[in-house]
Amino acid sequence: MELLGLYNYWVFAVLLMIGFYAVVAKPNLVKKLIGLSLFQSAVFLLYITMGKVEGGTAPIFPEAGAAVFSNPLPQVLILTAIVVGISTTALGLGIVVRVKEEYGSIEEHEIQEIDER
Amino acid sequence: MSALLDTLSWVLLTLGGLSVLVGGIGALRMPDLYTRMHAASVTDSLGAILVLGGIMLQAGWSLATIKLIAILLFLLLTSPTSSNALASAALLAGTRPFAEAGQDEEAPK
Amino acid sequence: MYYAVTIATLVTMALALLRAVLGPSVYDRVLAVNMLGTKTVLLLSVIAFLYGRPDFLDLALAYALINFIGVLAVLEFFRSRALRRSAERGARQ
Amino acid sequence: MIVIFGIFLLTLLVITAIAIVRSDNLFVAVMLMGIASLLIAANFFLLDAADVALTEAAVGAGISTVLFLGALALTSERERAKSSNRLLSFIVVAAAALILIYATFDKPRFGDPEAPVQTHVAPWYLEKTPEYIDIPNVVTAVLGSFRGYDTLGEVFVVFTAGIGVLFLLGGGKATSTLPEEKINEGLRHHLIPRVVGRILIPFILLFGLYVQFHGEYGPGGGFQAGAIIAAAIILFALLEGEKRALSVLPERVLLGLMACGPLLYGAVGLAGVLLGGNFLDYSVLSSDPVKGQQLGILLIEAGVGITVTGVLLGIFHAFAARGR
Repeated sequence: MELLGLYNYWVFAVLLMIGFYAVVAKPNLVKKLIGLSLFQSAVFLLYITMGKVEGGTAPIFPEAGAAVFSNPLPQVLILTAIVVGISTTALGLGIVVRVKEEYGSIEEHEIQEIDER
Repeated sequence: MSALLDTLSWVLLTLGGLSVLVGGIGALRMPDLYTRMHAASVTDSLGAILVLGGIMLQAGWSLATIKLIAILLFLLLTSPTSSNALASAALLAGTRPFAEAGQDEEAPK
Repeated sequence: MYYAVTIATLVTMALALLRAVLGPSVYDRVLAVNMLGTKTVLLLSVIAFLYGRPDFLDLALAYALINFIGVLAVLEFFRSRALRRSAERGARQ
Repeated sequence: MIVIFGIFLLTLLVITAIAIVRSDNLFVAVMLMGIASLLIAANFFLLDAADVALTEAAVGAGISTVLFLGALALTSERERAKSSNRLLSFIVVAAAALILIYATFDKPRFGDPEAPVQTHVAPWYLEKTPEYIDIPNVVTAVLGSFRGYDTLGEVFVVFTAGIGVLFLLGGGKATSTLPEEKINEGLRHHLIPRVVGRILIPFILLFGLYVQFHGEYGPGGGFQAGAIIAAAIILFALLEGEKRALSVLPERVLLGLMACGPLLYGAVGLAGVLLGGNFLDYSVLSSDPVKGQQLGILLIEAGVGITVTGVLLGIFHAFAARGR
């Protein structure tokens, strides 16, 4: 049980690195952005995991009962970060679309070749 | 009375869980897209009715029941519609049913 | 008993995920996404009761309403792709 | 038992992530991203974060898929080149993952109430919210009042991103040679989705307003409501075509919405200053400080909702208009 308690953090590490792998190793720009979204999700998961309190419930006071609540602060940070994340991803996608229009490709190698010419 | 309702709700929940599971197995094991869609969409609706109905009996008359009814109504509206939309899109793109052609590879270009 | 339903839903989610990963056609994957969406609605409603916080059914309601948009977006994507392809073919001829 | 459910969902999430990175069809990757979003939202809910799960639901289920598909329609669906330095990247990434996992052994146990995160400022928020603000949802209280500056910053980031997309894609040249009426018809010929969609749109809008104004009592607030309302209007645009949607909410109105939200938020802050308090101190907005706080939160949540709706719709239309 002791080790199971760390499972969320391991998933965070693995997910973070899967996303990072897509960013470094994949030459396709849209794939890189998808990797970046995965990376973001991993960070969200870390924050929310840290805020969980054993036996607690969501930090919204019910009409009666329940005295233990999970930590509201990470939830506030992540709640805003999700919406900010989608807007910044959209900005990235906008740049990719412009790159495609100018270079006719969204593969890193081909763009570099065109640049060197 | 409450014992009866309880039993009934457990029966509904069990049946719901079973039908959800059957749908999952069907979606995995069936031979082509349309049969998989059939397995998935029918059990989707049936499972939703049974599970949400079972929970409703547990919840009794409260705001929660009204929300559950709303969820069920919307699910019953959207889930078959998306199945229909998907099937028609697949058919228009040229995916043929299994019995007719016996093939299911990538959608034709 | 809620546990049994939750487990059944989770196993079905795993099966649907397998279908999404295996494919083979893109439509299979859309079907799997759609299926997972409905299963998530059921899972969230059951867990709301499992936690004894039925006021959180809002979440399941949100999914029940919004999942539909994803499928329609896919449909529109296919439609515009077909249009573009036929236009390209027309331009080439 | 719930812990086991969480572990199961997380395992599915990792499998999905690996499948996303491995697939060379970007359309498939986007579909799998949708699945990842569903799984992570379910996980957030298991981890007691109802508000966050609602946000992920509102954003991940509809809008994120729509935006990615819009971008794919303008670029290409397939990855052509294989990565060249796969082995090296894999080694680096695996090493980093191992180091991160090694570091987790120093982390406090999962759910430990004595962990440093739980013992500093969080108990204060939980304890003082009933006294200062008197609303049940502590998340909304922290978001709107205690950490109002943070949220103001985030709203400006969303606003800036929206402006950036409009600069990049707005007013562009037409890239396609298709007949315009064909492009603009949307899904008008798909009768069943259209009828059902038309039934749903008012309910989605109503639900969005409920989430907006019920945010102080249950999960919800401006960020979620903005995304849900934007999703409803995107649904309308998908069903009836771009043009009809733009005639309902013209681009000028969207720009206005984008600008109005941050302005409203800032104005509430300034009103606090003018009435003799600090910036974003809502207590002075009413004779009763608690009532003032509630009024302030209501107003800034409205500002947030307006911004998010405007920005997400603006982004959607920018992508959709580019395809013409």
